[in-house]
Amino acid sequence: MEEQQQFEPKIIGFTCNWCSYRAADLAGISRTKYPPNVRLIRLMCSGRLDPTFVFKAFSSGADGVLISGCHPGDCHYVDQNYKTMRRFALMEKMLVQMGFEQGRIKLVWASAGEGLQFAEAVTGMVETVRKLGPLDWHIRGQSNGHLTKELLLKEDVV
Amino acid sequence: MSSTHNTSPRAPTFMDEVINHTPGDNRLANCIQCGTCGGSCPSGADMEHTPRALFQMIKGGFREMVLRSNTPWYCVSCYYCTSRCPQNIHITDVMYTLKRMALKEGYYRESSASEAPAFSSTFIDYVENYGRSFELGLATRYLLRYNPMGMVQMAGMGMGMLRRGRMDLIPTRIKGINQLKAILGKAKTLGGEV
Amino acid sequence: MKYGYYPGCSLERNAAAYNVSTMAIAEPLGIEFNEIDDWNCCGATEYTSIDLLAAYALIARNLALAEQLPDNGKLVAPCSACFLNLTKVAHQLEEEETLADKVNLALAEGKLHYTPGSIQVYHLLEVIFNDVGLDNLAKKVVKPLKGLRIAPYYGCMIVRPGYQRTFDNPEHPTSLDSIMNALGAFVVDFPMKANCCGGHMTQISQPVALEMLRRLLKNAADYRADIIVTLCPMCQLNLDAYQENVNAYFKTDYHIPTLYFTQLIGIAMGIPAEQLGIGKELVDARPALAKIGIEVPSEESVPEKKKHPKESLPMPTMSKED
Amino acid sequence: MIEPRIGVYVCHCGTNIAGVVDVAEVSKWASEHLKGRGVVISRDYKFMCSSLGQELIEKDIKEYRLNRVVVAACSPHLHEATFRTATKSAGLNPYLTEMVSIREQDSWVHTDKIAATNKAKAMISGGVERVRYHEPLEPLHVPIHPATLVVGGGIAGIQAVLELADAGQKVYLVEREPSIGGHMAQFDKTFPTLDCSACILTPKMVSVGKHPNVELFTWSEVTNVEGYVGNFTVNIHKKARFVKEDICTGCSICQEKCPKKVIDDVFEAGLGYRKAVYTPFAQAIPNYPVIDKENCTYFQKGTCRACEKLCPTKAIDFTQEDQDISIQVGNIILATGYDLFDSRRIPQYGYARLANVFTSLEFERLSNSAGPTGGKVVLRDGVTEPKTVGIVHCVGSRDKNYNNYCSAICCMQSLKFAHLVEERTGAEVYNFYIDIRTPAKDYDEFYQRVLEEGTIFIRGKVAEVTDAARMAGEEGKIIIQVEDTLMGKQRRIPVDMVILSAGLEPRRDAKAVAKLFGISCSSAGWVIEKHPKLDPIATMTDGIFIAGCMQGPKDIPASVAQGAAAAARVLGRIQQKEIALEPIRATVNETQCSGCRICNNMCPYNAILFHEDRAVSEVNPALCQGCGTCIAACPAGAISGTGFSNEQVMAQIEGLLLLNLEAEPA
Repeated sequence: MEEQQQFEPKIIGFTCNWCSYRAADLAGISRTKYPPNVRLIRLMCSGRLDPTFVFKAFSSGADGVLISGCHPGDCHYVDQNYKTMRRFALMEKMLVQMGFEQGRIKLVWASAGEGLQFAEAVTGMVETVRKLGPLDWHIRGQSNGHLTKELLLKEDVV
Repeated sequence: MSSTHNTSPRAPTFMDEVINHTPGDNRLANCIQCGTCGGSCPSGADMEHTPRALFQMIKGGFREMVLRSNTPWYCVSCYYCTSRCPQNIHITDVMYTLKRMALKEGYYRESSASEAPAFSSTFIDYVENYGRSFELGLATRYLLRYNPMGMVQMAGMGMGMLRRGRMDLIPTRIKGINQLKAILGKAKTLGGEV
Repeated sequence: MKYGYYPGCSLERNAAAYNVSTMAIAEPLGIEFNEIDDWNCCGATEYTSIDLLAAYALIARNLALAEQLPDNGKLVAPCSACFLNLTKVAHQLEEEETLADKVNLALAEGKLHYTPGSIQVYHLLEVIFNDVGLDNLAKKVVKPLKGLRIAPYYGCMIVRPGYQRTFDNPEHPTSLDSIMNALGAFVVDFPMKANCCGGHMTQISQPVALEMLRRLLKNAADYRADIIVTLCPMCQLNLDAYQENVNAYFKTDYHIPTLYFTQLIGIAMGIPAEQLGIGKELVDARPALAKIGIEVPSEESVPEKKKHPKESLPMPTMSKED
Repeated sequence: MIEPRIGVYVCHCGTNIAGVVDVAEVSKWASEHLKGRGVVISRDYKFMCSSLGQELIEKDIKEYRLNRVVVAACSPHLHEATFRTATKSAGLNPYLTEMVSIREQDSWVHTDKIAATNKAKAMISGGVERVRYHEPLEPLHVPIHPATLVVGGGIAGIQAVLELADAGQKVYLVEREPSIGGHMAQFDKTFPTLDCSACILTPKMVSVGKHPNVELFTWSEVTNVEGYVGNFTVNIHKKARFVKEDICTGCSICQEKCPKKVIDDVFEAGLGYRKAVYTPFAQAIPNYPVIDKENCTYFQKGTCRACEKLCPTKAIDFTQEDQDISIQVGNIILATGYDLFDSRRIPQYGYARLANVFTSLEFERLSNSAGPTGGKVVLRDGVTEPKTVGIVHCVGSRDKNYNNYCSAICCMQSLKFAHLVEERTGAEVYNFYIDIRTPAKDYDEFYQRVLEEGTIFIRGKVAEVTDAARMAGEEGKIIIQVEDTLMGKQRRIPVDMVILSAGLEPRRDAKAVAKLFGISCSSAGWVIEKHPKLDPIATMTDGIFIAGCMQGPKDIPASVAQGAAAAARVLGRIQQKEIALEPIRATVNETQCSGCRICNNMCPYNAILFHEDRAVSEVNPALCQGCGTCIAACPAGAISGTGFSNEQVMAQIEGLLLLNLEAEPA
């Protein structure tokens, strides 16, 4: 239990250049605090998010992936974030089928004015993933991607 | 307490104390001294200090001055201040807190509203022993005990109420009075911090 | 429409009229009340001033009992003070885990438990205005209150501060106004409709309390109200029982009867006065009620609308509210 | 890939970064642990963006033959340009620079120094991995169309228009109302100089009206915007005026004869009347009227036509129809202004319930010599002069129940009102304030003047305004109840007239307008600037600029300054004739393209065309905006995007998660 609390998840976040990255900037400018577990990658548009980026992140040791973009309707590139929305739904479904828990991947809309909301979303996600514990991709590998109790209970996992 | 106040490392101030004894995010620290509360208060004209002034004293740590003030006792819980406060400070709840503190520390005796707590305790005596109150019998008992002159003034009204069957002399007692006593007994041991 | 029902101490005796009239109109309006068994006092404004957790536990006992009722978590209180205490505690227990835990610790001593968020508390006014609705109410009117000038008095606590919900404007409520309109009465634009009656101030400082009552009575008199209609036992008690003291103290001569809105609804629905507890008020309401049906001269009924001189500037209207 | 030689530069930003992140440790760590990844040199420096900091980078590039640069400092949105220039002047392609935002995303948002330092290391590691895949790029140059669109004909817009037009450039001005002039045209006097608003505004309006370089569209709105910086295509919807603009002489006979009188909620703020055919005010530009269809008897009932019959030049034309006009512009300046806070939302202040409670805008009209009372300050009855007047500050401002912000102009406006009331009626004037804010040239001096004129100041936010008299002297008056916070006493001040200094709010449709032009606004609705201090008139969308109150509450001098500043920025653009754009574009590798056409309808700009003959898709770089959605969608991975290639992102992921190291940093 204690170890669970000490666990610091690694989360990779993808932001678009126009809204969500600037939301992160604003969070900084207004000194809004959030946990340091998230490391951001800037794309021009959340529509640029290639699903393989997400799998790459997980397979490289991320415990969670955050995807954020402009609010639907506010996309800098007309309506590309709607495509993100659809892709996200697919990815989430797929990951769950692969044995990932809900909440390891999260979609957040943040306008350039929503630094606070962005920070809150990050804080919320870190807490969720912290509760879920480490992803331990390699262990999942052994069990064909499906996480079993036995595996979780193994010393070397937690 | 969602107030960021008590997370600070320094020794708790009088204001921290007030905040920590008040439920909800009372936002007391955010007061900008605009006086909306003092202006809105229906009994504000009779208060020794307006709520606003009281908040500044709290920030300044003037414990005795605050807890001796009649202000909290003159609060009629109309919530005008609370709903109008531009900083969304839960003023009415803070007033309750100050009453509790004043009682605990005995300062209320010096306040010009020193009878108010007596009224409150008469009231809760009934609640704790019967599970119900009956404000008129209560009023009479209270007046007889603390303000016989008042009783004389009230006599006419009292008769009227009696005649119309609107006044009890003994309150009804609830069935679960022992259960209630147990609950209240336990509650009192749990301390004031919320 | 089924609800849990919390009458509160006042309605047992001094405000019995409120209770009987509520019961009298409930059935015809299709409301079914299910009284909490062995409920206890809400502590009014007194208990919180002495011991917070005890006060909250006292109230929570009622919530816990109400939770056991089969009324999908809807609890109705006719008394504004009870309503406020119940809704406030229900709200704060939902908002603050630690507080809820402590309160449940206390409740456990009495083999009780309250699940935060399980009870929504409503004031009777809210039920009649929202759930019954003006149209249904109007349909039931057989004796329109034509000719009565009514000052709708909300007092505080019902519209402020709105813990679980705000169902009417805290500064300028209108629900009671429209209910009275639906009954056919003439509603005066009572500026002090949401001001405070002084609550327990009568017990703490008579001069302060009587001054607060005087303001209300004066304002009602200035607007030539025949009746002040209330929805709280405390307001009724203060305005009715202390009116003589106000007159004595300020050398004034007010005789404005104060009735519960349920009593007027009952009258409009043709229910006999005695079944509505009319006559229990100290300031006799019968002379005023006798006016019902008397045609009021039109310029009388709209004194606010004076003919403007032609130079006068347009007057904005409230309607544009967004 | 040629052997990368990377320089890493960690900025202290004074204490902004160094206060939380151990910069020395980070730089040391980079040189040790990322040596294997091509890091040749790693330094930390107090201010990397300073000229010395930049020289440091240039020197290293030459000395250590660096071919990649990573700068760990602030957000790329602030200084990417700076460091690219530095790289360029050292003879290296500017696009071989990568910025890592360890200020906005690290030191400013975290408190745990160790965690923040470790995060900085990870972020730099990500930047290093990414920069390895950067390729030299050339910026795209797009021509700037010399014409400019200004939206909103208030003082800010007018200023911008005149700056541009006088400089010899073509300007289109679009105004929603029948005339330009905006709020300023409604005022009588302007603070602190008290010069007559009309006297200083109308000359500017006139020159806009007759300027050869200005094309004016009033009674019109922008309904569509396409394209990008340098070349926007804008659709203007011009509502039918039902008046032939070329024939009308503006003699205003139609207005005199029109039988239909309507309350004027816009220009007269509801305090006066206009006709169904009207020009909002005498000096309106353009000075030919409009017929307001909703109120015109002919349009509603099919009879009347009085204006048509009586027009000496036969300029009335009921058959006129709305038009849509399409224009080409290179840049757009938005100056759509503000709306007044609706005082009805504070019922305890009595507006719209108590006749003699007025809003600030109503009082502006009341005191205006061209207003409904000819400048006579009187009560709602139109005749009685007030003997006492109470002015309430902060109505709807600085109040969590309404708007958190300070509306900036109300204090000075209220002082102006106090002066005008005193001057016109000699009445006793009270100002009820929380704080008096007079922070500009000659503002506090004006406060002094009003004090000397005898206005009474009571420090306290007004609790309520009521007609419920309580004691002698209150009968028939409006009572202002307030705590005099300096006395600590509750007071009731009976007055004849109350003026509510209502706050400024974003236009009700601010969010829709922002969306139309592809810019963003705060949750309140004020447009977000490119930088709050260093670039208040630009937006995040290149080619779209802002001026005046749409960016936030401000007074006339500030609005004028912003209008001029925005114009200057645009002029600079026009003079360069072209603008360099980020060369971020997608390209299809034809040999890999399977011709599945999935990408074709991914593109919102129809930049992807399909060659039937070769059965391959191709991206038109002129149309492509570089969002990269097609790249993500291509099943064959045949599309690649400059600046954000799969290699770059994948590498950055590995770097961020420190897969590139043997061991985690200590």
